[in-house]
Amino acid sequence: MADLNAFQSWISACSASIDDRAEDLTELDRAIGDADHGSNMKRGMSACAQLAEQEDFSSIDAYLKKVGMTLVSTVGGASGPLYGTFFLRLAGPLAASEDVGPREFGQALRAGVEGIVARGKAEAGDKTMYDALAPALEAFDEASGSGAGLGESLQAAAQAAAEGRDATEPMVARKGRASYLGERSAGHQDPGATSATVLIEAAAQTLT
Amino acid sequence: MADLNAFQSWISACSASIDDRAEDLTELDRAIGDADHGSNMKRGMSACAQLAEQEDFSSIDAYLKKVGMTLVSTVGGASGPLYGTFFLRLAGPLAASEDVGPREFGQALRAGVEGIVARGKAEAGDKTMYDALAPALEAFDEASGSGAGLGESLQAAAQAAAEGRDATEPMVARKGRASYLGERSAGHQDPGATSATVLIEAAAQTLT
Amino acid sequence: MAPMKKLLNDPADVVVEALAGMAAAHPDHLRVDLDHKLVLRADAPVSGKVALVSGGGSGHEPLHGGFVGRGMLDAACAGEVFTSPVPDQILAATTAVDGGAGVLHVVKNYTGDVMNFEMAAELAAEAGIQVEAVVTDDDVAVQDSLFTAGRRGVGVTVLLEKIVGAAAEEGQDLAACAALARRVNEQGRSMGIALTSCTVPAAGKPTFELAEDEMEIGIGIHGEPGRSTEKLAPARDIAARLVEPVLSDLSLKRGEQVIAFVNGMGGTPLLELYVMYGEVKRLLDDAGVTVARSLVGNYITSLEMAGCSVTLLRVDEEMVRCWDAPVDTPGLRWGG
Amino acid sequence: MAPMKKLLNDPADVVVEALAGMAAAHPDHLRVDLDHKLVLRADAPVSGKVALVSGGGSGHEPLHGGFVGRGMLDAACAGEVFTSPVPDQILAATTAVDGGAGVLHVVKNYTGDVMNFEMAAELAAEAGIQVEAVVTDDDVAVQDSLFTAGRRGVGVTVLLEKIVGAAAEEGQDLAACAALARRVNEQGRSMGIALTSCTVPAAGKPTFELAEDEMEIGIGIHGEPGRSTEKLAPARDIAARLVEPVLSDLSLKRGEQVIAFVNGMGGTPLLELYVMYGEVKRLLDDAGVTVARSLVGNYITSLEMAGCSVTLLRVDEEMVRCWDAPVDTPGLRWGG
Ligand SMILES: Nc1ncnc2c1ncn2[C@@H]1O[C@H](COP(=O)(O)OP(=O)(O)O)[C@@H](O)[C@H]1O
Ligand SMILES: Nc1ncnc2c1ncn2[C@@H]1O[C@H](COP(=O)(O)OP(=O)(O)O)[C@@H](O)[C@H]1O
Ligand SMILES: [Mg+2]
Ligand SMILES: [Mg+2]
Ligand SMILES: [Mg+2]
Ligand SMILES: [Mg+2]
Repeated sequence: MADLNAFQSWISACSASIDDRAEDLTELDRAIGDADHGSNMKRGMSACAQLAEQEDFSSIDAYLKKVGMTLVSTVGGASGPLYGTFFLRLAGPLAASEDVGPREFGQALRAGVEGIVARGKAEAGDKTMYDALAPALEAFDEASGSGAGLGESLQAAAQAAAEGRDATEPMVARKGRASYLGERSAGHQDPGATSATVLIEAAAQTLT
Repeated sequence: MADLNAFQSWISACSASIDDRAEDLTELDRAIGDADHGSNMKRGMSACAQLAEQEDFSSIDAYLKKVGMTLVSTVGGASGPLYGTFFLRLAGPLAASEDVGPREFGQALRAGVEGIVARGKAEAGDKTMYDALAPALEAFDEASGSGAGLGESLQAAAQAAAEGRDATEPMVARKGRASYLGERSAGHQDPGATSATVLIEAAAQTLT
Repeated sequence: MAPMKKLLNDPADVVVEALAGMAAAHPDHLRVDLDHKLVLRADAPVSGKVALVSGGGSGHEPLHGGFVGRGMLDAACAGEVFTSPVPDQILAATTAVDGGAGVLHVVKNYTGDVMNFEMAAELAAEAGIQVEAVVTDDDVAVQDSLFTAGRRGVGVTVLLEKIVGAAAEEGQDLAACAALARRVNEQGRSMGIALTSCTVPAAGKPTFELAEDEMEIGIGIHGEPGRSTEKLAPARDIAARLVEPVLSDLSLKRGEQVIAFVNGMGGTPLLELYVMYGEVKRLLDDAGVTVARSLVGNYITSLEMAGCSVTLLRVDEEMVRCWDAPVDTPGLRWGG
Repeated sequence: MAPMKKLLNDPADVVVEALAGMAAAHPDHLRVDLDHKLVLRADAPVSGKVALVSGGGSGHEPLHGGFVGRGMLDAACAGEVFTSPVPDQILAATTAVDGGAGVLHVVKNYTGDVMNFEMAAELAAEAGIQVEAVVTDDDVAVQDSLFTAGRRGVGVTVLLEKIVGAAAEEGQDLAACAALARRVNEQGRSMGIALTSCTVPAAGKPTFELAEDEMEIGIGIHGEPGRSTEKLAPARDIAARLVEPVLSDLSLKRGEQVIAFVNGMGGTPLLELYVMYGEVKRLLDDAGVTVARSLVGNYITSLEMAGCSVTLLRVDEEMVRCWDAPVDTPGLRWGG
């Protein structure tokens, strides 16, 4: 079960991990994009990490909404509206919760991922963040469906996200900037799938 | 004694030597100027070398005037008006000659070098072409004064020009583009003194 | 990492400092909102006039901020370098310049730009502002298929902002401005080439690598690698590589009229751009295409990238009239 | 040698091909004489008007050819890249544009330019044309002493051509135009900095070397090395290094008015030039100097060199009036 504090730790952990990985993310984006994914995410996540200090949040969903709006307002590019929508939608199913268990988090995660699809129209295999998030969601549901707790289900999700991320390497991109490269996008791991995996891994460490 | 043919050979030899040395001259100009002395001189001298084919000249002085005007019209930069004036003035004392001996050539060379001074106001030690030409003129006069023929006097002049050229290396430039560098111009041989030496050396090979 | 060969202070501040510099340089023409990173017409909102708002990543100057002024844009939203602006900025711009006749968003077709402008338009609509968006997608280097994010918006954006800016100044309404904008976008195509990469200040090193003897054909304006890397070639061959796909994509026929636009990517001297224009003009002459108007210079750049793009816009009478109309911006200025 | 990263055909043809491209791009405004490598006002000679002729090495575009047109130059003579034009060209230009009121030669102070313009002026005088010459020498990086060829002519040349071009258009006579030109030159000073070198097409490799972490202070516009090579520094420090010597050489006092001109050397993005302008403006504010007008952009360049220069011109009323007057050239265009 995860409370507001745990969610705030999640976002702090996201920010810390993205900080560590910012140069790698930018490096991946240099290969098939425009060399800014790391700095975009770093700017956005560090703004989010400061929210808890700046404001007292009354609920998990209010906090996550603010995280979403902050990402929308600070990240820019493709990933800003996408991750922003993810957190905005994540908040919905958690409206009434003070302590979130695996079932509710599963619903929230589904809403978040569906939000990304609604905004970006990505399908499996398009070589986007969706290719990490879709398997993560599936693995989460499977684990929680067979009785695992929140932490354990998130560990399964993180594992699946990492596999999904690795699987983007040979893909030919069909969405976003990398799609301009056509066949030349193959052979490079997708930056968004990489950052998405970082977020799920951070969740596995903090939401237990 | 040198006739019109010999003067035309001189100019051909100038063009050939400048062609060979064009990259070196540009290289010297890169260090203390603007990296164009080689291409300037090459453009001008090859235009001059074609004059004999394009036109029948009735006299040495008409030919040298045309060389001067051609240099003025094609070289540009500082060296264009200077070398142009040199050949225009060289023509003057040879107005009546069909066969030029050391005495007349000495007068012509003096007029040419004075023309350069009139146009460019250079003094000895300013690190310019004058630092090769002034000693060349002096050596020529000394040799011819003690009875040497045209070829022999020009060999003495070429020797002195080369020494004058080498002596420009430690000088601090006070004229032309190199003067902008102040003390930093020291340690580099002057491109114009180098091309001037090429011209005198070509004379020593062709005017005998 | 060696420091960058750039004139800036902290790379994180480059966009805001450049905007402040712009405001200082053009006090009579422009106002900037440093919080939202907006460049605004000094006299905005212009009552009763359709307002044009554009924007995108910074690093393409003079696009878009340099095109704010009478006869062109009412506001430009500056994103971080090569990163689209965010909805808050676009909403603030839209609100600031709406003169009651509605706002046209001019959006280059990049996933990020499109999504951020979409979110802003949703918010503006909720606030009761009439917004239309037109997305430019003129880069023939990218296949417009289900398997890509569609063609990129490049050079046509400049021509569109000028032409539709004039239409708005003439008093055309939002629907007419949007229709004209879509017509311009449909009739314009571009193709670009890079000789060198560029360096995003925050990244600190070149976005891509090109060998000493290579060029990148079909480049975008963000240092995205292009269609193919090839050996360097003379200007006349490069011109053919750029003009032919544009001519064929537009199916331009003998006797048709175009605006021909040779655009520098930032690091290529004007001298070379004019050499390229000469080659482009020769190819158009050969194809029997008439150049009604032309534009040569650095208008939509990729920082200090060396290279150029060619844009052809098949024009009708209205487009030419609007092109010729007065414009008074830092980047394009003519007429009374 | 690896091929150059340049858009050209044979390097030997770059100037002529660029001029042909210019003529094609500006058919209503300009005429070019490819034999003499001249850019001429389409309507030259303008009867009864003093004509302005300038010129110099190519590679500084838009200077000078881009400043030909109503309100600025009547003709520009294009030398080879970084090499002054020859007397034949200057004489041909002078003859072509003389409208009976005499011709003003605007010459940048470089030994080659000065000598070639001098020879041309002698020939023009023989042909009965009234010629006055004004030599610009505004670069404070060079000491104006007996031990140099004098200060170089740089940024002030642009401001002078605009201001004196307007005076000629107003109908001022040759003596008045020459006097105004000398006043502008006396009241203007510049200083420049390079972050990278540039490559002359015919030479095929960079004119000078700068280490990855170095900049060259006091650079000229021909890739001549400058006053000193120093470690890279933030924009605010560079601005101080440029503005201070100019302020002190001009002895500018609190309350005085200037035109402030931040000029790009060619390879520096506009984004950075605006950052620099912001810093320059701050320094002028601190010094109590008022900016009457400003200009930011690539106007007198060194091919693709990265860097910039700062020019300050102490202005009087006439200069400001002439600055504001209409101008219609490819490189500067405003007013009706
Ligand atoms: N339509 C889309 N749907 C989902 N994800 C997308 C889409 N387009 C791009 N992305 C993701 O966004 C990432 C790039 O983000 P970022 O570099 O921050 O934005 P930009 O491409 O605008 O510079 C890609 O690696 C990809 O995972
Ligand atoms: N005032 C002068 N008098 C004599 N020679 C000069 C003068 N100024 C320059 N020079 C010579 O000209 C040479 C440079 O010629 P060049 O490179 O062709 O012209 P530019 O300096 O205009 O590029 C210098 O090396 C120097 O020898
Ligand atoms: Mg990116
Ligand atoms: Mg030189
Ligand atoms: Mg981006
Ligand atoms: Mg030169």
